[in-house]
Amino acid sequence: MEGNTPKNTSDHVLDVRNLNVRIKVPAGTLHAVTDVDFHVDRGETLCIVGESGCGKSITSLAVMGLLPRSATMTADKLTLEGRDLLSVTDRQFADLRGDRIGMIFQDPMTSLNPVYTIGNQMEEVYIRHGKGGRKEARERAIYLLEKVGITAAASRLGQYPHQLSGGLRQRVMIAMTLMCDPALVIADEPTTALDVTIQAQILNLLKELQDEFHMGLIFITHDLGVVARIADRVAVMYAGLVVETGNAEQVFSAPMHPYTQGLLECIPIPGKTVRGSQLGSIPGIVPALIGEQEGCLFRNRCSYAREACTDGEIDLETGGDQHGYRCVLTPEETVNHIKKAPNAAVAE
Amino acid sequence: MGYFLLRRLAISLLVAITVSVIGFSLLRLSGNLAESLAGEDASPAQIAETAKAYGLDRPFHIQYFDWVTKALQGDLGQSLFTKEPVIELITDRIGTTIQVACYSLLLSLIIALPLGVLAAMKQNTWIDRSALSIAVFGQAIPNFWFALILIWVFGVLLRWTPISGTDTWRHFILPTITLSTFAMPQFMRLTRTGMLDVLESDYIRTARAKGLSPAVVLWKHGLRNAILPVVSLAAVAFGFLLGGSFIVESIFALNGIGYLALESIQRQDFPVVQSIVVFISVVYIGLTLLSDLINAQLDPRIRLH
Amino acid sequence: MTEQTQTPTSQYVLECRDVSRTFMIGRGPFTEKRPLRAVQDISLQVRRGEVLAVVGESGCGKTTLAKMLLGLLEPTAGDILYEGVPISSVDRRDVARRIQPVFQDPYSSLNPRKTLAQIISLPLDVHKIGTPAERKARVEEIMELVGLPRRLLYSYPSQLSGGQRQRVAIARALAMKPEILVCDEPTSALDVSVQAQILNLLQELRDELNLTYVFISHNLAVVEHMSTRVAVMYLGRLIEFGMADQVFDHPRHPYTQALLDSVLTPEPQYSLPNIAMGRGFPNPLNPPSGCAFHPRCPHATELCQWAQPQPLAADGGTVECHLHSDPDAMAKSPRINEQKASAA
Amino acid sequence: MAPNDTAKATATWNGASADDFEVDAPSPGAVMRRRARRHLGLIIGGTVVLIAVICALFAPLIAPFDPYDQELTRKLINPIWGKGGTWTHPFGTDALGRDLLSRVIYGTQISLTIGVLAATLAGVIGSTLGMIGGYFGGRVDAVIMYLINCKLALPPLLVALSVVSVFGGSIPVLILVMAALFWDRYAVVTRAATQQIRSNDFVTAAEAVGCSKTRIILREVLPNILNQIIVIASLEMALAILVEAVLSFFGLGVQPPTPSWGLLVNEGRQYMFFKPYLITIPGLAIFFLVLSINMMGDGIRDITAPEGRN
Repeated sequence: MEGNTPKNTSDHVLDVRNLNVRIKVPAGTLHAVTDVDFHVDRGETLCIVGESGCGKSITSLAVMGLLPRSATMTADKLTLEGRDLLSVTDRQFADLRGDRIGMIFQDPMTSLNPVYTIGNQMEEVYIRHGKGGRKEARERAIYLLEKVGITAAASRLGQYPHQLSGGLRQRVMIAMTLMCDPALVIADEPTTALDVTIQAQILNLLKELQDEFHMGLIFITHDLGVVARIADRVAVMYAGLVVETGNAEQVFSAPMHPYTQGLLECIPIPGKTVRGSQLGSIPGIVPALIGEQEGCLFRNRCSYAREACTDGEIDLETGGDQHGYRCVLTPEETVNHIKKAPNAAVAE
Repeated sequence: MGYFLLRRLAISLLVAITVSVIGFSLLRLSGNLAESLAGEDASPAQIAETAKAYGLDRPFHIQYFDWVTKALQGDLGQSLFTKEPVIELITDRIGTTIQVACYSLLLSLIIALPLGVLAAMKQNTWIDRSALSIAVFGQAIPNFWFALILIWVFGVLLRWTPISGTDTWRHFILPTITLSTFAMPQFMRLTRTGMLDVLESDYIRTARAKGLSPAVVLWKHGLRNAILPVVSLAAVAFGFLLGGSFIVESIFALNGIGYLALESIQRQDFPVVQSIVVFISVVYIGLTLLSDLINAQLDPRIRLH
Repeated sequence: MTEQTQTPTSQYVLECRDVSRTFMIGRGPFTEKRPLRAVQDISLQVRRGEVLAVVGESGCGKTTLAKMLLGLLEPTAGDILYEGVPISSVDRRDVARRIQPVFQDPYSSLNPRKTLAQIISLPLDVHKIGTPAERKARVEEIMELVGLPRRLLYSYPSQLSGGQRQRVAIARALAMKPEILVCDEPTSALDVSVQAQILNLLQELRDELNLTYVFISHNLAVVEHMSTRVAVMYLGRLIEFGMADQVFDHPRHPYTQALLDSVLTPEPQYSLPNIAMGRGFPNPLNPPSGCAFHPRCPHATELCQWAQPQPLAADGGTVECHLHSDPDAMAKSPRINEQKASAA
Repeated sequence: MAPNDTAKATATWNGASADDFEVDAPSPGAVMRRRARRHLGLIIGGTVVLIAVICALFAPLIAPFDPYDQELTRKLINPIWGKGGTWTHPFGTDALGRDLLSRVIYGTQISLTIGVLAATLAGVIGSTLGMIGGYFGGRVDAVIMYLINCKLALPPLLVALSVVSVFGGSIPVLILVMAALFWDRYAVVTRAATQQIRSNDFVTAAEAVGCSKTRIILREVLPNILNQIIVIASLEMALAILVEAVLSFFGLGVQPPTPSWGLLVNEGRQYMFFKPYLITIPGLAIFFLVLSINMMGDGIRDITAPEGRN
């Protein structure tokens, strides 16, 4: 089943063009995700970063075909290994989930079913996708548990989730996702619920596994520190839109969108930020995304806002270097602003 | 598990003792028991004699221990009215009561579980709304009145079913339906809310992300978790069905312990009443114990504590 | 309000002397209860106007310590002193006037059935401070102080954003003009941009009101930015304590080192740190022998397996590690975690 | 907050500044009113309950006849939709010639009195126990759980029947018996709710401020579980009305000639095969009142539920 997928013109594992998600809520229609484009290649890590409510998790659920019933999704293109996900039936989509595309969730404490053993839950996905019988499933599970660094893997199979610590459960989740050797793994804040020392271990593990299994990885997080360390490419989301995209170097070292700049100024960097100094901050709050939106959605919080920001759509300008941002400012203007900005927090 | 069992048993025993004290006190509520035993026209001397004969002149706790000791040996005293041993009265009739209670429990579950699951899956659709409406209506119907209406419609107007007695299975149809209107709505609502909670949980999302079919997600990952509270309720409901059986038994003339209890209450036959009350309580306690054990078996988090 | 003038009864505004708290964990009369040593022998000192950061992983006893500092839990051993006076000898309500909490979750820390005015004036109502009019004036004053517009006075928490709620929580804590705020992860439930707003606000308030903070956090970057003193906890013990510059620039305990290494800053030129540490946080009910950190420590030796290191005073702080108490003995004692370290 | 330059610069374009917060979310009260206006069950249930309350309060003004007046010459007249029905007696008359409509109207007094008082009294008992158990936990909670378990083990209807048969079926006795037998659900729910509320930081904050435990329970916990208590109260009220009907039907509740609905069904029972309206009308009265109270309770639960579901 895998391997036979027709090679498309693009070798992107996942290709998303113009993804829109609308959710019906009591107050109206929530524009959760608007005009989102991205793609992931094998062996590549794309980080989608943004604050709560920016649409990053909804984006991932849309790609997984797991949106809530109240949500509707439209896209110009949504392909997984060249296969069009917009035209598949629910049944066919389910065949792909867990097989070609896997997902790791934020809270390892609640993401495993408490009443079934680890082994049962790991083997189930293998058998479901017709990879083999119970025996092979068991062998594969043991192999992967060892891969994710769990000792005495065979005996762990008989344990229940509540008998494991959070870090171990997240390792189990990762192993379970890899049971069918997927081409793409989506990790939604997989380390947020874990302690910092465990976080580094899990991130290292994900990178190692990605190298070994050569899968595409979409990593969703709010933590810019994590993004900087693991991303090949970054998409910064704000209010349902990708406002800036590029490789990690471009986005972190030369951020072009005022929102990205603002976010980076908010974070104290040991050794760079003067201790006890005032941090940069973004005033105001995220707008409610109910109903049609006009103009730049960041303008209410932006220190460079001008009349041009108030109407029409602002496109994601992508230069030849793949560094794109959704802002009316020209690159020159932005660079000038950065120079002029009162950057007290950052010591030279 | 051993510890869990031990603790659970200890609590059950404590509750059983308390309930038996309350049940025993019920008998003494009636004022002077010796007076009613001796008969209406008894003289004070006769009453005192009766009190002595029945041991009623002893302190309350002595009488209680005496009663418990005898009860544990199967001697629940004798009926004031028929003079038969209470234990025989109960054992003769318990079968009918348990039969009706089991049928009703079964009928309730057969209707409520699928309906509850369906309602949760199709939340806010017409299926969900009608399921909820059935529950609301069922809860509001006065049982005794519903029984009369059933008799009138199906027994008298349509002549489909017999309206009293226990001779054939058809005699149990109306009593079972009547009693089910009590338990069914509760099961339905509990299954529905349990299922709704479970369907929103992270592990269901994980199961769907694994590509499992909707049926596996629902029946394997959903129901097992949603069923936990229903098991507990089943035990509680069975206890209530036993305790509420007098309504249908008296209306449909089923010769069960409920009818016996009602008659005994009306005749002020307190040895019988207290025995039945304590009997039902003890059955209830045993059932909740059982349901906790089943739950512990279904839920490894409890099992391993 | 009694404005506490500098009464130098003690050079420290807050001090812990060998504070321990043990919980007995058991499930009833039939099992033996087991002690959970949530906090063990903690000694630390804070001067007025300082920010004491308490860091460590979840389950290390940070929150238990905070509850004891607030007077909500009694230590099973040791003393907590407030300006040299033991808290145990002070009335509960006087403690409340001097030290107030700010919590992590701005959603659970505000009563959803009350208006902001009611929430912020609760301390004043309970302590019967001022007339109703004075209380209202005070509430408005504090709201302005923490950057909440006056028109929110009769709003409910559900109408506010996370950052606004955290401002309300800070306002409530400040209502009685306490000297110390215990901030338990005050920004970890907030978005980055809001976190910066709240941290800035806390800094401003500290300067303006000469407040002392006990700042509990797992975010080392934030801690490094905010603190003047740092206490690093591991499994209930204070394994390193000292001035922020000292601890951050020259961490001495291997655990502190690991914590600092695990901070991920938005600097793409660096890659992921390799934390050579065993992966399990031990079960607090069944702590490892000797130094509790030894199963995860890359430098652990046989000595660490059986000997509990004692706090060693140096550079105005303390450290609990055999590496520093007896480097020679450590060098002689065989290393035990080398395999584990290379495997991780 | 200290105003900063960038915020000022921004203000010219969009009127926003650092301390300019939008509050467009409606208050909890407004949310509740908005939901209530759209909740059909609540509206219908509430209306019927309101009508019942009016009937109970103004029974002498509304009822066309004295409910106790016997007129043997006018016995067993069919209701208006039956053969020989007249507008004088829209619901017909009973075997003693009493006007059924008047008896049903007066019956609301009994049902509502017993329902409201029994549910309230049971609510006070149960909620107090539940909140104390949930708040203090430990041994106190163990004792309260034990009380709840003992209560649950007793078959409530049989015990009620026994007690009423001893003390006689007066309305005060019925109320007290039901209050003593139906507090368990309040206790179970408030206990669980209190445990959940207690884990919230605002309770810890109140403790840290120096609030007394009583104040915390009454001022911090109670307002947050009041809606749940009200919902249970509606269920218990409906239950009390049903139980009163059962007891009266078996002749052990309210005594004749008081026009209790259960008693009306009992009295009509011997004529039910040829005068079915004698049992259908009072039975439907019980059914509709109980149904409406339950619908109202469900409605209150829905409109006070936190955001999310529905």
